[in-house]
Amino acid sequence: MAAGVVGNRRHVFLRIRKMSASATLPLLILGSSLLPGLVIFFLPESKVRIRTALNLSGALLKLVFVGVMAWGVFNGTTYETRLPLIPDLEFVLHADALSLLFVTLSSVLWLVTTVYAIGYLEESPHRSRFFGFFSLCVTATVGVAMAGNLLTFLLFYELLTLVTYPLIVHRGTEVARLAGLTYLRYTIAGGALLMIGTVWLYTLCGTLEFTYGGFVREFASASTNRETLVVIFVLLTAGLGVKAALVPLHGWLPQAMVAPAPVSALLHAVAVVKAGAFGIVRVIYDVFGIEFAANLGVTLPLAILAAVTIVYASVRALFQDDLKRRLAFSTVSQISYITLGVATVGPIAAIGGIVHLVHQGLMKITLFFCAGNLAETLGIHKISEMDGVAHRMPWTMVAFTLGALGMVGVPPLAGFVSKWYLGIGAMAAGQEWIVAILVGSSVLNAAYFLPIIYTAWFKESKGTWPAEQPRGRAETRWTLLLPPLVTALLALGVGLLASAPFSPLDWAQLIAGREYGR
Amino acid sequence: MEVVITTFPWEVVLILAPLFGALSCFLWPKSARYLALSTVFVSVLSVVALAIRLITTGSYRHAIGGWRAPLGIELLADGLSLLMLGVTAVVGLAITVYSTGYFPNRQLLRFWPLWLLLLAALNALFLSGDLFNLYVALELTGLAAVALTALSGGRAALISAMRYLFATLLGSMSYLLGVVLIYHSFGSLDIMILAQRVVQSPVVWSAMGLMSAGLALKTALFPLHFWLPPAHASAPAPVSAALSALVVKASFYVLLRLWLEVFPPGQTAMLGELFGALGVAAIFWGGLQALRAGQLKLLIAYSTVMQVGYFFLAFPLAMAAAWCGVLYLLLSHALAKAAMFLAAGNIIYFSGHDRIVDFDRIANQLPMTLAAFALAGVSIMGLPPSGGFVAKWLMVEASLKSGQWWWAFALIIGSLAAAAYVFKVVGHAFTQTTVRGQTNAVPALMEWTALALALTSILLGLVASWPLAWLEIGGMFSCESAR
Amino acid sequence: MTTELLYALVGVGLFSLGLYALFVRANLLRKILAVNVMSSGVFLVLVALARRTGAVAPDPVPHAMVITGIVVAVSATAFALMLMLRIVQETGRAELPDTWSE
Amino acid sequence: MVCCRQTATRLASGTSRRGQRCEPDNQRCDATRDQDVDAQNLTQWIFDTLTGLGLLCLAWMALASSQLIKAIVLFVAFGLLMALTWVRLDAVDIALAEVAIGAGLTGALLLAALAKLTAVQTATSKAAHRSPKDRAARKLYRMPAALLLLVAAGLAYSVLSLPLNSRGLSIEVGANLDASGVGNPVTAVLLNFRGYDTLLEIFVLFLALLGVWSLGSLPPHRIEPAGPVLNTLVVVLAPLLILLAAYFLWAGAHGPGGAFQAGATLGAAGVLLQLAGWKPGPGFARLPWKLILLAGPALFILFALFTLVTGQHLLEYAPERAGILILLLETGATFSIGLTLAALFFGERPDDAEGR
Repeated sequence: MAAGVVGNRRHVFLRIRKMSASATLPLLILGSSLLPGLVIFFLPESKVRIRTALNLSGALLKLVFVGVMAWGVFNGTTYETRLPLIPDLEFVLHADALSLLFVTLSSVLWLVTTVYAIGYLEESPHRSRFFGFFSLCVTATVGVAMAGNLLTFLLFYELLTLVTYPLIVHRGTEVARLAGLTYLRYTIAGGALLMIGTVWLYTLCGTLEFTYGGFVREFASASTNRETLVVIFVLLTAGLGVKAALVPLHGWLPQAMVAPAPVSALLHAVAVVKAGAFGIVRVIYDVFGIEFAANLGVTLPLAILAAVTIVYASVRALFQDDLKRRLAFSTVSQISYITLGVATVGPIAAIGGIVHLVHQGLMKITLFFCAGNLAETLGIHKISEMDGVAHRMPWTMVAFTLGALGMVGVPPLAGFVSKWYLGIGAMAAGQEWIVAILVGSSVLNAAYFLPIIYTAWFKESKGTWPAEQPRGRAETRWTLLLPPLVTALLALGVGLLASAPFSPLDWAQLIAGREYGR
Repeated sequence: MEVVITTFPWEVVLILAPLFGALSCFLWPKSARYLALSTVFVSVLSVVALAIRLITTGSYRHAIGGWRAPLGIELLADGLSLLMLGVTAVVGLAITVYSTGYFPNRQLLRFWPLWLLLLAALNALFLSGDLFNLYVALELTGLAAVALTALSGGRAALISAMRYLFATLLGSMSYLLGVVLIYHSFGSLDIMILAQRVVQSPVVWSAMGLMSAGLALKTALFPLHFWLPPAHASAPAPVSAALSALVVKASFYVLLRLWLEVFPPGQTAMLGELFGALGVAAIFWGGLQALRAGQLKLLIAYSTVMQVGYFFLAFPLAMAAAWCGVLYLLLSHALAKAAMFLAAGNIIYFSGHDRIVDFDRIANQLPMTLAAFALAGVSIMGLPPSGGFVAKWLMVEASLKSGQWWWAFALIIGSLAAAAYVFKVVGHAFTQTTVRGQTNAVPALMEWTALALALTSILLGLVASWPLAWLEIGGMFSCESAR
Repeated sequence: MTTELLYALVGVGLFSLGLYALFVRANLLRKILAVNVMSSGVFLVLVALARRTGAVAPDPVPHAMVITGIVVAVSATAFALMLMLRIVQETGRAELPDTWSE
Repeated sequence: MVCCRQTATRLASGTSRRGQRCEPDNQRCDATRDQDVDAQNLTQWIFDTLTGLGLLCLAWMALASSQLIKAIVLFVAFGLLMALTWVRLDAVDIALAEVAIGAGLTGALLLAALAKLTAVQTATSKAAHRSPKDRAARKLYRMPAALLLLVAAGLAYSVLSLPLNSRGLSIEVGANLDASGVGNPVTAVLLNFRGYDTLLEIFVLFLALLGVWSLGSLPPHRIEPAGPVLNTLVVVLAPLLILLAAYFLWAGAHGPGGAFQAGATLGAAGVLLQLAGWKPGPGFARLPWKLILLAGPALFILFALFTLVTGQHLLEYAPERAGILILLLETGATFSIGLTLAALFFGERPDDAEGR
């Protein structure tokens, strides 16, 4: 007995010692935002310089690491970190094409958002707290992206819930508190469902490792009946659907827009919503496997649910006068493209869905940055207050327009590429109804975005703005202006250069190819 | 050196040191603080040494007075007792450090000997392999706990202490009668010997009933929990921490020992189901009351009622994964709950009250305290990465594996309720209005202690495989081969 | 029905009596008495059954246990009495309020 | 006397198991049975039944009586009857302990508490009315009463189902008695075989004192000074009790008696002194007194530490030195128990009592 104990201890140590460079890189990527975050917590408010330096250096460092990893993966290196967590279950970080896509997206956007947040939060209280949790939030996201098994995924997924909460309630108002509670109600309940599903799956399969084509097929013993697996699938997708804001689990997202603009950007584009969608992709591809899921008959209902979400949320968006609320509903609808693309069984649609993970992020973050600028500079929160704002803040509105048009799907912007692939894929998979959905939703998108653009550019300005603060010579602070421009250009770029190597589309094709065995 | 560590009877040190400390604190109150600190320090070291000895040589027994059982009393050192002793040492150290700052001087003088006696009683209890000796240890624990509860001398404290006293006395009486029946039908008090001798019989039925009822009362299993919330809410914060983290566990530990070793398996099944049902009731009731509580310490106390419910879910499952899960829960809950009470103590020390609705700006005034509370809360609601999560995982796994999904369901509901009441507190702490009433600064040491405990309870979620491996020493069950 | 069993049954009776009184009685002094009666009952069972050795002297271990028990009981009683007195001093009554929160 | 009692019991038990039990060691009893069995047996029966019923009745009356003073007196009577029962059950040591502690000191504590109770209640000028709670409660607990009957029945059944003949650990004790250093098996178990229990138990007593002292002090109150009669009585009794304590201490090694009986008697002396008006001053809480107070636990701990450092088992006696060591420990325990009980009777911490 004792010997056994000792043996166990030794093998743990060995595990830790034998970690090579390829094993440490994922940890470095985590650490590059974790450590700055932890340090920042203990910084006094006044130490602005050090904090900024920490933030930016962390973000840049992460980008470098991610670049190295991308190069490595491209050259066929596999990056994997394994640490013992629970008896027979390990903490696994693993880098494959899909995770890399998400990691790259979030670390690029994190850098941009950090710059934006630094500008946005100048001389506002509790910045150390804010940036601390901000960094942890990204750490959790990267962890979600690189999780190598469902347990690790769950771990970071829950962590993400927890560290996002302080950001949502950051303003400390009563509204913020309530929004935070709503957020927790949804996400923690979702996490519980996810956990049950995970444990159940584990008791059936005895493993949780993500594998191409899914592990359930091999490991699910013949005795386990399909109904059980369906139930598990429902549990998992429901748990993930909360963050992915699938109707009817989307309620928290519109409320959460009380948070400061950078946080909204984080929620809608970088971290939370994405984690949910990403999780659904993982579950369908690497847990169940697309074919197995398909002949379980769970993909079609999911696709339908996604379609419903798309239409419903777009309709809701139509009737919002509050800009951020409208954007929030637009997110709800847009994020479901990803689910839709994956649930439409077929390689091309899959490409559309996966690539939308990136495209939606770029476009939506642009829009939220712009909304933040309007609120910060002119105190504009409602669309009805935006008359002629483009003349006051042209650059902001240029970025906004690019993002909005992209959302509508105007070629050659990013959104168009996604929708194009989705449409073709749906045809190829013989599910024409999806095309109808796409067209419809595009019309709706146009219906709720174009009026904004029109008001901003062509309506006569009322002359006075709700609450204007002088922001120097430029239309607003550079730190606030640059990020949206950058992301807007990126959104344009990924659309124009979609077919270039290393473009998101390229990666998406790689991933879908792997999944569909080509 | 190696030899000394692996042969010296550290378990004896664990019992004698606090007893000696108590005496010296009583004799020389002037230097009581240092005596207490050094005593606790010694016991921490001996626990470490004991762990090393157990890991290298496996479990062993110490025949007191050189008289082997059944004539004499034997101390029993294995993974299970090691776990409990470890918790006691860590939490004990934290509470001791914390108390040096918390109490007004006059109370502090009375606190030390009582506190050290409590520690001694707990250590003795976790090491004892003899049913009657366990009774004496239980009485010592109970009386010390009650005396500490009444320490502040307030009206509420006295009244709840009295209730607590009757509860604990009744519990020990019922336990003792059970011991009497066991002794007179099997002619021994030693657990190991009884493990071989005990067979199903009507006497065993009533003995089991009496002992289980008495211990369940001491552990505050719903509906026998009535005494716990007032006592834990009205005691001084460090005492509440000790009560929730250690004292409640003590009686549960005895019950677990009896269950795993003495009670005949054939006879326990039905009782196990009953325990499970009561556990579920406790989870729901405790969660509900915690949600309704307006005072922080009361909330935490009801959270303990709820967690006790979790403990009893292991009995109907009765499989290795469940035992490991519940023991890991014991471990992480002890740390987390102690951290919570200490954090509450800081808040009371700071603002003179613990009304949850008036917690505005605590997040800025006492960031570390709030962090301690929140982190402990993460473990309490069983979210990763925390010891609570590992425990919950193992228990849910056990219940799904054995096809009894409803226990898992109760577990999940419980953790949702836990999340609700934890964030009820945290949410208020973030709201920003001006602080009402005058406040006095909290010593940094007190804040750090709470935070350290909370961090440990989180850390438990990352290093689970070691404690679980140590738990197997003595081979009562194996967490590795749980599946 | 042997002597041993007779007294053991009396012990059980005392235990139950004390238990009942502990529940029913509100006055703290009576509750304390009840606990003492309960313990006497337990001790009686313990010692009475120790005499089943037949001809030889009874089993001494239970005797020792009871002596230990008696001392524990008197300690608890003394403490309980003082606690009661303090409660009387605080509330003016030797009873526990129905709800602790008052 | 003793031998008679033993034969008597033997018959009492013997006949009741007619046929089922005729081991060699009882040949003699079975032989002598037939003549006067029934007569003796009958008296035994009457005696036992009466005692048992008496115990139950006294207990019930004590718990049911409307006045507290009556309840306490009845409880003391109950204690005395218990003592008689212990003798009947061949447990003379326990009988002594019961008389001294169970009946004597507990009674004294209760009476003192009652006196203080009234004093305190008048001092804290809050209305000290007896609430109708008892009656209400009794109604409330009809159901538990029925349930309790069930419990009692179950317990009775399981007791009856016990084997009629069991040696317990008597054989082991007998076999090792010579090595224990004392002749009285009970003392041997208490101080040697299960000395660890005793160690902890002495700390329970110490803990009780700490608890009582940590409860702070009561408002000023005074128990009526004892009359001249009592005073003279005390003058005579106190030294006697102290002598008696010494005797018990010495006798415990071989016959009935021992540290607890001795300590209790010492405590009784202390109680008497206090009744006679003597009050422990604040110095009572200072070091010298504390040292006596802790003599028992301290000696035990020191001995335990000694065995620890000399690498023996905890509390292990070398057989040749066992007797004297046990006597030493018992002496310490006697002082501690006596002083502690006296202090418990006094109540609050002496310097607190002065302080107010």
